Amino acid sequence: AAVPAAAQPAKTGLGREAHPAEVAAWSIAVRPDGQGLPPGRGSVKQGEDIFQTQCAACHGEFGEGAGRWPVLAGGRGSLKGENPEKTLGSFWPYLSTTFDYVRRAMPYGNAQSLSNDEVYALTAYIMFLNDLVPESFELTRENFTSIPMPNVGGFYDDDRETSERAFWNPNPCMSDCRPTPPRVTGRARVIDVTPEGRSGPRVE
Amino acid sequence: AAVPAAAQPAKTGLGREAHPAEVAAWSIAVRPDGQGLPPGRGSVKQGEDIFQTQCAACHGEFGEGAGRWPVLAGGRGSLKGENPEKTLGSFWPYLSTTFDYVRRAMPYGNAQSLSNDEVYALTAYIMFLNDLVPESFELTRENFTSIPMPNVGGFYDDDRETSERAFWNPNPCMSDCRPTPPRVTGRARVIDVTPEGRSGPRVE
Amino acid sequence: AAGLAGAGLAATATGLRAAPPAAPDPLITTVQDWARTLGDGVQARPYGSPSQYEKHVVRRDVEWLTASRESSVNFTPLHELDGIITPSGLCFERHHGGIAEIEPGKHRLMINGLVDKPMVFTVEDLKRFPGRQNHAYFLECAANSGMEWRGAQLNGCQFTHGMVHNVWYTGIPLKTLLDEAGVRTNAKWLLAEGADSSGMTRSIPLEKGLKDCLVVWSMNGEALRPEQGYPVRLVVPGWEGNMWVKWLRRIEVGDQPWHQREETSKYTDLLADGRSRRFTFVMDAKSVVTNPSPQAPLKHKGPNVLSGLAWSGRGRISRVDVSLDGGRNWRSARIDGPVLPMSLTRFYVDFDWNGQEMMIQSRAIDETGYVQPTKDELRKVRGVNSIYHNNGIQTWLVHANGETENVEIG
Amino acid sequence: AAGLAGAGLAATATGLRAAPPAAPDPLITTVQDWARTLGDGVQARPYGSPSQYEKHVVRRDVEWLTASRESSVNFTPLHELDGIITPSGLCFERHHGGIAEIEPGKHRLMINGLVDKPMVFTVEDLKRFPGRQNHAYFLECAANSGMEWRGAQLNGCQFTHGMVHNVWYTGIPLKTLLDEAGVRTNAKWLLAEGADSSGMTRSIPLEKGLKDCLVVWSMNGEALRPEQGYPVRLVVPGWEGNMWVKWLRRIEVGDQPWHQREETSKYTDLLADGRSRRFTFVMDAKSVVTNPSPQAPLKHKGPNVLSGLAWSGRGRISRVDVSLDGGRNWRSARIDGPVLPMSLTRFYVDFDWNGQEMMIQSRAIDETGYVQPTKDELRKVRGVNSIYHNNGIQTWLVHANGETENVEIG
Ligand code: HEC
Ligand code: HEC
Ligand SMILES: [Ca+2]
Ligand SMILES: [Ca+2]
Ligand SMILES: [Ca+2]
Ligand SMILES: [Ca+2]
Ligand SMILES: [Ca+2]
Ligand SMILES: [Ca+2]
Ligand SMILES: [Co+2]
Ligand SMILES: [Co+2]
Repeated sequence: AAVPAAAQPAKTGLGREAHPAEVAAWSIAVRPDGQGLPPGRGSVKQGEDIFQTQCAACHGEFGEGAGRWPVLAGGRGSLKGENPEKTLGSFWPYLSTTFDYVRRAMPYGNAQSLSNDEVYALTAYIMFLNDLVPESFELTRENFTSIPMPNVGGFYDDDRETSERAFWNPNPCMSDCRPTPPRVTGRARVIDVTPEGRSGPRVE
Repeated sequence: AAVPAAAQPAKTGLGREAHPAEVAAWSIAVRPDGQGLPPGRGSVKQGEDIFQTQCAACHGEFGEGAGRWPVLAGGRGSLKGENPEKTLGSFWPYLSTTFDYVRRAMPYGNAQSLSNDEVYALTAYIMFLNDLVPESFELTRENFTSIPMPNVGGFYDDDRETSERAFWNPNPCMSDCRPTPPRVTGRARVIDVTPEGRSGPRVE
Repeated sequence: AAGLAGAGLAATATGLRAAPPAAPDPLITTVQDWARTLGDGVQARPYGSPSQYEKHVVRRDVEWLTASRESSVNFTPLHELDGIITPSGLCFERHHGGIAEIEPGKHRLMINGLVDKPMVFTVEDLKRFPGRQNHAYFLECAANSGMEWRGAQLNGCQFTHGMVHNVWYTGIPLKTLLDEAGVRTNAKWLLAEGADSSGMTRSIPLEKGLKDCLVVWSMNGEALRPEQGYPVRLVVPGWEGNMWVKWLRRIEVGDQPWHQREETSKYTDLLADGRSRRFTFVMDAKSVVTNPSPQAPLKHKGPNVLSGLAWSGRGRISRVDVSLDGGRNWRSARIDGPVLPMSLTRFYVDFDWNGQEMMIQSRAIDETGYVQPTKDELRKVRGVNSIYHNNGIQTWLVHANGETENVEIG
Repeated sequence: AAGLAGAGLAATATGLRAAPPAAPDPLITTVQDWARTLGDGVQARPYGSPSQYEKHVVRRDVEWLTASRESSVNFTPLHELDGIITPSGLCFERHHGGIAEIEPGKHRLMINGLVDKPMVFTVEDLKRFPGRQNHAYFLECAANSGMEWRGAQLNGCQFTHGMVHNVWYTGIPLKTLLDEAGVRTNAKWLLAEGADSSGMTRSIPLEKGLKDCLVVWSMNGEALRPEQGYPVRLVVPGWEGNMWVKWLRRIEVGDQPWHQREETSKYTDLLADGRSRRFTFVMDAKSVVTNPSPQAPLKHKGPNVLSGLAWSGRGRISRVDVSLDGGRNWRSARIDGPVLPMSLTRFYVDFDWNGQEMMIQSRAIDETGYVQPTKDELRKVRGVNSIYHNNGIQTWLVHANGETENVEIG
């Protein structure tokens, strides 16, 4: 358990202690181990209803994403390819992230408006869209950490200082660094997606 | 005469040589020794006419200053008093300054609109207002530097580094620096001329 | 150094100055309006703005990049700036739920989690803490240059490198607030949370939080701009911009990271083998030539000033090299202005241009000895799916007519 | 150090932190609008401005001071700023014919007089010169604090000390342009001239012009603001602001000073004997406590941060002392942020306030050993008719209720 640090730095007395209800109100972060999950539950079915009303306009009926709005389902097996699609099913290592993010940030433009049960249901539904659970599934605080996530092993901590050690170079080449003159292999101009300066926004 | 410096720094070749007419157009600065004075002449009488039309609205018929606009005449003997009045007559060391300044900056809002003869005439008139010349006087490039100025000897070059040497102090007092606690001898509040913050201009 | 012969890097005298024109310039020989009539007086502009002739100097976005401008980005016009400080009005914006407009009297900052007592501070409280500090730090979005992984895509350093800014901050060390709440000995991570409608969160190692993070209310001398987190933001020197939580409302202290959406779905670096690096916080050394560049082409033969910016999340910039021939030959640039740790650093090369084609590159080296890699060196170890942390060397191709474009070379 | 006992300068712990409130704060327990709905997206503000809640942070003038706002001054709100850099929009203005609005393509800079060849430069030419430099320098009007010679008059550091600002400049040494034109050996003085409707002129010793003067086009990273001389101004480090000619159109080289209106009628220092010092260029070391001050009173007992600015035209600030008892006892302040030559320098004193009356003063010391004098010491050697160069120590009287006023003490 937590113990106070040995040598406590001097306090100024500024600020005030938080009220427990204040801490509760703002403690909406959820961790992979389930810390921070509120009591509650929600089924794929319930989630589907809410999703179609509040989410599908942007994310598509099946989480496929409308227009350029984010895709929420699919993409399994795409990570090594030309067009990686990163979804809960294909990429996200932990389920807690979906619960946490939907609760704090969605629906876009009406954040923090969902009840805890609704967030459980929506999380269940997004899992279903990603073939992670059957249509009959109900998500609860209790079963939350038991769902295996396909890409949980797909991440490792930053190792650039060892794996990219070669970029530390005490003697970078200064002259005749390549045998042949460089040739142009690509031009932004050809792709032609740069906004025109002259048609850009103006300060009036 | 002027000679080129011995070791010339390298030139970049940037910029271009000025056209003589360009140098002439912008060479409006006049020095106490008369350098920079254009050919021309103007009398107190001529100056009076121009002054009443173009200057008196702000500076007063007799250079006494309308409202808070600058006073141009008088003030002789006021420099040691409570309310020094600094005019061509009382303070300015050189006549060239009047010519130069009127030509470059007056009339306020229509600068550089006067002919050289007009500036000679106005300078003559301001001298007259300051009792430096008789009403019959005509100012010319030729007689310009011959008029004695009352306060020409009233200036000396910055000598703070010697006369205020005491302000360089390796050991400024740090504690018990005065025998008695200080008492308040004046308050801005009493004078009450500070603009009210709340009625100040706003950025909308 | 054959490649340098044509377009000499050294500023040598280039012959004689231009003779006077046949006719004088009327802009000199006639009195211009601004030299005759009165302009605006004081208080016409209680809070000033740039000249009417500088209206092109603005942040710009790339509309096709995002579905909505409330979760989008715009870019600092680096090619229009000089020195190391970014004017507050031109600091690029990145929002996830638009700009939170918060009345400072209504803002609260909570410290909770593994602390002796959870605490609540007002903005006024923060300004009363001892130990207030001032620092200039760069903030770079980890996705800066992210559109360029697969090749040259956007034609202008504003778009390729404009998700960076450099600002003077005033605030207090985050450590001061953590000390006030009393951090427990088992604490290892912090969660920083914003008050905006994305409830932006990032996990930050406690060690970094205690080392040099700041809680700030002021940028470039005045209150933070709303786009930059008014009234309070977190400063995480040298680390990716997304972690510098704006509208900071809460710091939770914990013993594990939270694996929030912005450190799993986003801001992880997908490599060629399908695995991803996470917690890639530090921004590697990087540089870009801002002038010339596609939006600021060369206009004159003869003397010209090449200028650019270099920065490193690991400390001070120790050297910047510039090549005019696509990396065959290099010469160290002149650095001017302060060289501060984790701050943009300004470099110049004064050179004579004879009108020949150039492939301009710059290469930053920081005090740890890290040398900015080429794009191909980077792709070799990372693939092209990383999105983030593209610090590869940029190439600008300058044509004989001065036009400049973003190219890839091989 | 009896006077320090009551209002301790040391930041010592002041007992226990405040307990939680009986009822939770609804600003925390209910979701605020800014945490729910989308704010402005990117590109709503291509060039950003301060928050709507900072509208009081503006330059202000004192209307009764001058006959017209086109030849007048307004003042930097020093009490609202922090760090050492003045935001460009808040740099005090002083015009003599209003703001010249000049299209940069139409601006010309001439060098003439005792030179090998008179020259004309465009703004583009200037930007092509080798040796571009960046420096932060304070600019103080010689008349700053001029209203206070006879006693405390204006209630606020914005008005008593706000004719100063501190900005990063980018430009080239004036020497570079003089070298290009070729200065003759008998040259001794320069005349700098502006393109505005006052045709502002000042004589400057050639030695200073060759030493550290700059011709600049950029301030705080972006183009000069119109109020500050766009497109080109002169920078004369450490010397009185009037010499930093804005809208710079001409430098004449000569062998004598010109004794222009701004160095005879104005900017000469009338002493008690009726004689005047002229060419008093350098700004003596000076400082002011910006917080607390009349516009920024104390609001809380307990921990507080006293803050202020110090500067010297002779070089770096080496120390700032602060007194809370009207100059009986002094303690050296903590300086934070860069200490640059001829630049504003920020100092702090973290102190506990028990509610007792204080007479706050600050005293700057520069690297030449100059110690900022008291107002009375200054009056003793200068009288009260000087108008200019009032760098006397300012006293703020802080009342038990925190209200703070500008007082003279004896
Ligand atoms: C008006 C459009 C809109 C609506 C409605 C909407 N979203 Fe979103 N959603 C977005 C946008 C935009 C983002 C990305 C935001 C960002 O990154 O700043 C997003 C992101 C997400 C993400 C993270 C995607 C990723 O790959 O990181 C999830 C999960 C999500 N939304 C779920 C939902 C759910 C559940 C609902 C309904 C309760 C919902 N959204 C409603 C626009 C919308
Ligand atoms: C609309 C008002 C106005 C008019 C008309 C005007 N002036 Fe002025 N004058 C001023 C102001 C304002 C100043 C001070 C400007 C400054 O210091 O920025 C001034 C300054 C002067 C000064 C310098 C005073 C000093 O003590 O330094 C002289 C000399 C002068 N004016 C002469 C003239 C002459 C001659 C004319 C007419 C040809 C004229 N003025 C017309 C407003 C006016
Ligand atoms: Ca196009
Ligand atoms: Ca009043
Ligand atoms: Ca006009
Ligand atoms: Ca420009
Ligand atoms: Ca809103
Ligand atoms: Ca404020
Ligand atoms: Co990263
Ligand atoms: Co002076």
